[in-house]
Amino acid sequence: MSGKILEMKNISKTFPGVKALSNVLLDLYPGEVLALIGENGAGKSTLMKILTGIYQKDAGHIFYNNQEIAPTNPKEAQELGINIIHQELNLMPDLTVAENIFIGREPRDFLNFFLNNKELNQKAEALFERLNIKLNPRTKISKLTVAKQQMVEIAKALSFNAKVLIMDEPTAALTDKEINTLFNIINWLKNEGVSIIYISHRMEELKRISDRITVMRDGEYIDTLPTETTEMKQVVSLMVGREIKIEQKTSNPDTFTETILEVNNLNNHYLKDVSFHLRKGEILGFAGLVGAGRTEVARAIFGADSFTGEIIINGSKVSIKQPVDAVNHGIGYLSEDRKRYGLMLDMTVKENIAISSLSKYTMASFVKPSNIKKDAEEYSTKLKVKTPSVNQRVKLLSGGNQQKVVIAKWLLKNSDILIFDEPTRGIDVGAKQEIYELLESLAKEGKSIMMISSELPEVLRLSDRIMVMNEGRITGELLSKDADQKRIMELATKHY
Amino acid sequence: MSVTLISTKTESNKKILSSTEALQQILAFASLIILIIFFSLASENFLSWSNIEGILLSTTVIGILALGTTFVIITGGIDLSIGTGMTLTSVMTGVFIVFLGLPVIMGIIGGILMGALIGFISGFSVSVLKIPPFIATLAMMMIAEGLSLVISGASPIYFSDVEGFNLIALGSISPVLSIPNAVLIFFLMVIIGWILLSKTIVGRYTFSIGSNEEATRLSGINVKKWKMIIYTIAGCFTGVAGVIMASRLNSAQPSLGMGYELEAIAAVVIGGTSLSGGKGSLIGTLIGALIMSVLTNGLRIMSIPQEWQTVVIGLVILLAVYFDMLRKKGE
Amino acid sequence: MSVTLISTKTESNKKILSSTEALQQILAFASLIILIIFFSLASENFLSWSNIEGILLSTTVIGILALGTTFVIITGGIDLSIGTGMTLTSVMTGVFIVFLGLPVIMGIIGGILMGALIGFISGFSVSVLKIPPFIATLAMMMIAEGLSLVISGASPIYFSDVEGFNLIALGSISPVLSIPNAVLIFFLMVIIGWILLSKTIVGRYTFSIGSNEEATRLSGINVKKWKMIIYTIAGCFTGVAGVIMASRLNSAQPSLGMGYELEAIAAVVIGGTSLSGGKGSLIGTLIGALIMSVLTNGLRIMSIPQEWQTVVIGLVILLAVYFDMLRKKGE
Amino acid sequence: GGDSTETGSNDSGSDNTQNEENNESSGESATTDNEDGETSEDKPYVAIISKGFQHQFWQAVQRGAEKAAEEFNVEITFEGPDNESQVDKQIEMLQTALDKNPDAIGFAALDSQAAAPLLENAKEKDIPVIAFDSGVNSDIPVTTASTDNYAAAAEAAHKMAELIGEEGKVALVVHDQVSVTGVQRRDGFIETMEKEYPNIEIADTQYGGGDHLESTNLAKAMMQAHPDLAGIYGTNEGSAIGVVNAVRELGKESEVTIVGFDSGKQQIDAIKDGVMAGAITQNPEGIGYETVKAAVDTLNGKEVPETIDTGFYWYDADNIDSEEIQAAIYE
Ligand SMILES: Nc1ncnc2c1ncn2[C@@H]1O[C@H](COP(=O)(O)OP(=O)(O)OP(=O)(O)O)[C@@H](O)[C@H]1O
Ligand SMILES: Nc1ncnc2c1ncn2[C@@H]1O[C@H](COP(=O)(O)OP(=O)(O)OP(=O)(O)O)[C@@H](O)[C@H]1O
Ligand SMILES: [Mg+2]
Ligand SMILES: [Mg+2]
Repeated sequence: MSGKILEMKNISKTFPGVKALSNVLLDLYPGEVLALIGENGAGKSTLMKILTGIYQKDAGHIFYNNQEIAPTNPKEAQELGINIIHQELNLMPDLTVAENIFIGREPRDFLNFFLNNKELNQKAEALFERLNIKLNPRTKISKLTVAKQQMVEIAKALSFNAKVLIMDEPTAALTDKEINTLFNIINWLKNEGVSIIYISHRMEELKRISDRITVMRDGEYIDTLPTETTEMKQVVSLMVGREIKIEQKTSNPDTFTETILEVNNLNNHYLKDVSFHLRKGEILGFAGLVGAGRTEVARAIFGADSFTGEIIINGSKVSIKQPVDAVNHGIGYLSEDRKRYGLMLDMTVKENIAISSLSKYTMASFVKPSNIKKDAEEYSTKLKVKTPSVNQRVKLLSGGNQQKVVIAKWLLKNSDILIFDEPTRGIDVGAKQEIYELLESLAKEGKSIMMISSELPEVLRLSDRIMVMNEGRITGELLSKDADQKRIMELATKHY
Repeated sequence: MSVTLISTKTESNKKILSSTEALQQILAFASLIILIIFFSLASENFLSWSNIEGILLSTTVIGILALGTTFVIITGGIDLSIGTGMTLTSVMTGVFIVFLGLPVIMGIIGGILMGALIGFISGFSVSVLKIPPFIATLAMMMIAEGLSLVISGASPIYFSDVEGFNLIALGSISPVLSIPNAVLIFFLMVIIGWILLSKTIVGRYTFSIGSNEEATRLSGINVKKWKMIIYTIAGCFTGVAGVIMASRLNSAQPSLGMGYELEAIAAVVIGGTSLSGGKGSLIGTLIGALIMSVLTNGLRIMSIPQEWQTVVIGLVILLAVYFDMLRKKGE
Repeated sequence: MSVTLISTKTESNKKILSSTEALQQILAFASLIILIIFFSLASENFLSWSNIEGILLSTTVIGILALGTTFVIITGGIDLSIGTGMTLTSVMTGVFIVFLGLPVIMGIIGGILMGALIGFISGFSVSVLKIPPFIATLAMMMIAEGLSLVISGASPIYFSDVEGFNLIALGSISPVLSIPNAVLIFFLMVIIGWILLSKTIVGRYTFSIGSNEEATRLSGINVKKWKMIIYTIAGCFTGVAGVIMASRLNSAQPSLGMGYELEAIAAVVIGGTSLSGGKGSLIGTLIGALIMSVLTNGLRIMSIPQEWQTVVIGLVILLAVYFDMLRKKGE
Repeated sequence: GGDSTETGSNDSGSDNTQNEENNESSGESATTDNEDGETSEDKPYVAIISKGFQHQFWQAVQRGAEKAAEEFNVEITFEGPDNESQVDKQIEMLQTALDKNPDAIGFAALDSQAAAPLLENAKEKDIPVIAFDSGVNSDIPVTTASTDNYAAAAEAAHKMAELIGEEGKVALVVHDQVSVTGVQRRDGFIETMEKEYPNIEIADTQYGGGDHLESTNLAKAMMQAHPDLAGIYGTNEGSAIGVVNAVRELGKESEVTIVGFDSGKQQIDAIKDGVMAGAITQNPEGIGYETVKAAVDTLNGKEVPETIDTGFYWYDADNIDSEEIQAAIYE
């Protein structure tokens, strides 16, 4: 087992109704970055949770420094030097940044019982300095944006002096700037001899950061390839079992004539005079850096947050005070955090899909479940939701499939104006492609789409027109034919 | 191909699912059966028809309260006002019928509406004023307690002169076995509640709100409105319980009711409804309420000293919920 | 560049934060002051030293219970067993001192340990058996109620023959103003609790668990262990309350205690601690408990009829929590 | 004559067998005398439903009943609800008792009207009912062994008036606002004062639920509101002790005349210490004793008088050691 720091052999795991892993292999050398990729639900997170003691394996062996280990809880793994940044944020919102990072390892005064907050904050500041992150250790997590929370997670994992560090989609909520910071950190860690398992759906990152790529599909190990000598196309086809090609959008702006949504002078605690319009059949992209205010615009239009300003739908001014008003005016909203704002996790796929459209299935307030099931099955098949049945609880689906359930909800509702906030966050390339095609076909059917994304290639790939935001204002508008990454970035950093 | 795969999976999963659910109900039911068997062996009087009737009758009030509060608990809320709220509805029934001389049926409707009003106010405090349910309904509990005394002048209102009032609960319209009406009404309320919860849009939203309130709101559901409706429905159940209580005692007793909420909530939880919302069933609540009253009755009929009765009931609640947890974990 | 942006935002945020927090405490305190001013205008006797002493003394038992339960509530739990648990601790103090003839100090320690044991069992049920706190402590409430009666033989245990026992609560070691010891002990418990909650590791984990239990667990904290510790600490507070209660009444009254838990929880929530966990303070609880007892005392001194007192207290709870919500929303 | 099987119950053969089995399984609470297992089949069984069981007063009634049970060789069970507002709980206890097919029932109704249907039921089953403590407003009970609470309270008023020189302000701490005993003990006092002592003013009436601590706090508040109170009357043990504590805590022993009700160690001590002027006692053991005795007599076909006045006594430092009083009070 020469030189390997970690070796996982024939790992299997079954959840009720789902065989999540079968005979999966994985090995890791000191100081390397191993990319672990696979479609949604391939079992990546599950494998890592087994490695870190959160789940117990059904079969197989784990060797760490040539010794067999079987961690039964996260602490044991941490003590061995194995640390993980989870796909889902795992922070205590009411505690401060420093308190979160050093939870369980607080600097203490006498009796090992009293806290030393001064030292705590100093340690955090030192850590941030070392990692070159700018964060105030005394801020409560609940006051931070998702992106900054993700940075806290990363800082926390790095504070452990781990020998093996697992990053489960660390960049899903980050923009380029922070991704760069992260990659610098990763390179620095590699030099320190730390091994990293890196999970991501962003193919372009793998080339930049990884040494080898392990591909999984449907709970099985497929292959491991050296990054340098491998074509990304090849990886993708291993992953999805077929070829996929990414195109570039070329659309004719004159095809859209009918304005369906007009937003004038939207203002609230963060937004400043946001005005734009959306036309029938158009995909309007929203680009910007973290905290640019795109989500705020979406939430305001949808009635989730309060605002002042004018919203005109189909030529008439409408009053939107709460989401139900927006939905009644034909707006659907897919939020950037599906677990918190999009899904009833304990409920079934079909119940989630139908929740917004229940009146369709109701006679004198009695619900007809058979029709719901039929339609839910139709949409989940159409979107290729990977689930044993529409009766499965959404909680048990993988991230990407959960996202598809939310999309299905609005398709079933037949909303004319669809707001997609980071629609492909945490979704694998195969599924991404499907979602792109879906958005396009929706636009073709005459739906109007407002699409927020932090991935510039995605914005460029899909948008007929692009609005760029910074600091709560719209800083520019680009037609697809004029747009490229550089021009977007210029507008995204433009100040007033 | 993948479609075929999905559909086969669907079939098998459905079976698994429904059998687990069935198992759960069977297990809850099993505890009840075990208790019944135990007590019938311990005392011959336990299974006498008149004792069974007594058990059923003693389940009615707490049972109906528990049914209503099941809705609230499934939304992730809690209702502490049901005990004294019930008292207030029975006092109001007394006011309508005895003080104002309205016809009995008007009094009953008035009492139920009073319950609805209490529920509505709780619902309003919870959804519009955003006061946490525990505290909103705790305040409502105190307000209802005080108002019952104020309105009744702190003395019972007797229905002795109101012909037939007693029969609402204790008469029997059932042709066989002379089951008291109160019991029939209880079963009727189980059915009404069950239909509401599993067949109507109210039920869907009840579960949905309990499962993820914010996501429900962002799905375009008017959560405020539906929460008020749900609390109001629970209030109607409280009202029915109040009327039955009044009829059974042939009087409105203004100082009753405190503590009933905890018994009712215990019944709901024993019945498998989760206090964190999103999960629950009225059949479970029915079984939970029966477990509570069988237990109380059985211990009494065995002449277990009263202080030990309390201890035993406490332990049984712990055990019942513990096994329920185990079961859910195994799921 | 964007980095600079972030850090400036953070700074300003910090200032806003601390001033909002200060505002919050000031506002809670303000309600108390308003009540005090109102009652002193309404009745001349309200501000007499002996009435103030009376108010403080009447705050002690509920106040200490509320302090302990603040810990539990910050973890996102609830403790319904504190009322009857307190009774059980005072009964055990009686058993130790009167029945077994142990020295007073041993009896006191024994009583507090009994409280710790009750808390530990609740904590065990909640964390190891995974029973929801509401139901685990509801069961514990019943068990403690029954056991108090069983152990005491359903009759009070008198400390009349135990010299000085009464002085634990009612004597005064304070050189000035002769503040009763019970009040001093209460303030001591506020300080101990405050240190525990804000200066020690226990406090940190209390907030952490309440803020996100799963994340705390995934951070390698032994959540089960710490929850048991936290419930046990709350139990110690219950024990202290029990001893004070026994000393003040110079007897252990086995049938008291039911309902005290709701008053204590109301005090905690009025003090701004959130029932959903993660947020709270003991100074808030102190103010909350004072609001409750000032209100009760003031209404009594104004000779408001009892039934209206209940209504008014209910309304005040609603209002207090509503304004607290508004405040938090404004944050 | 404890061996009589002629209970008047028409199907006595099988019933008695059942009773016997009951009692075997419940040995603890029944007063059994099982030296000769076979003869226990002949022992009549009297189920006693009281108004409470936790309080001293009811414990004393139970002792009296047990004494008689031993003397007349019958078996008894004794139970009652937690507090005097739980009319429906008592009804359920009565129902369960009826299902045990006892030979006789002793019953202290919280509300006679509410119990009427069950008393009819008892009559149909030919189970004789002995009312005790307060009258049952019905012609079904064969006799009533009770205290006239109204007259007793009037006596308390006379004594109070005498002690304070027939002028000044007095206040009442009442244990319950709604229950018959609470109301009679309040009204008997107030109405006597109003009718016969024009110079005495009733300054305040408050309700402490019989809770010692609560009563202490409210009596203190009362004295703050009315610093010139000449006397306070507490309507049961907990209330009276509350008043004693309050007066002690305020150091007003020499200013305020306390009149109590019922007995218990603390009242007895307070009287001996001179803090309490005196109290009314009923004869609880006598009530229990007479109830069982009347049941036995009825079963034996003896005439029993229509009412058995168990009487009440005024006791104070002068007569407390007399035999008559010692027989009526309990520690
Ligand atoms: N606790 C669980 N209970 C049941 N099934 C589960 C559970 N956790 C995961 N699964 C299932 O196991 C499979 C693997 O899920 P996993 O989260 O490991 O996928 P993933 O590769 O991380 O996907 P993604 O890229 O979407 O995060 C999925 O089908 C998922 O639905
Ligand atoms: N409730 C709030 N109170 C105060 N500030 C807020 C609130 N919500 C968001 N913000 C701030 O508003 C800014 C805009 O956030 P928003 O989420 O709209 O940005 P975004 O462009 O969608 O970026 P991303 O979602 O990628 O973080 C952020 O800086 C955030 O800190
Ligand atoms: Mg994953
Ligand atoms: Mg966003």
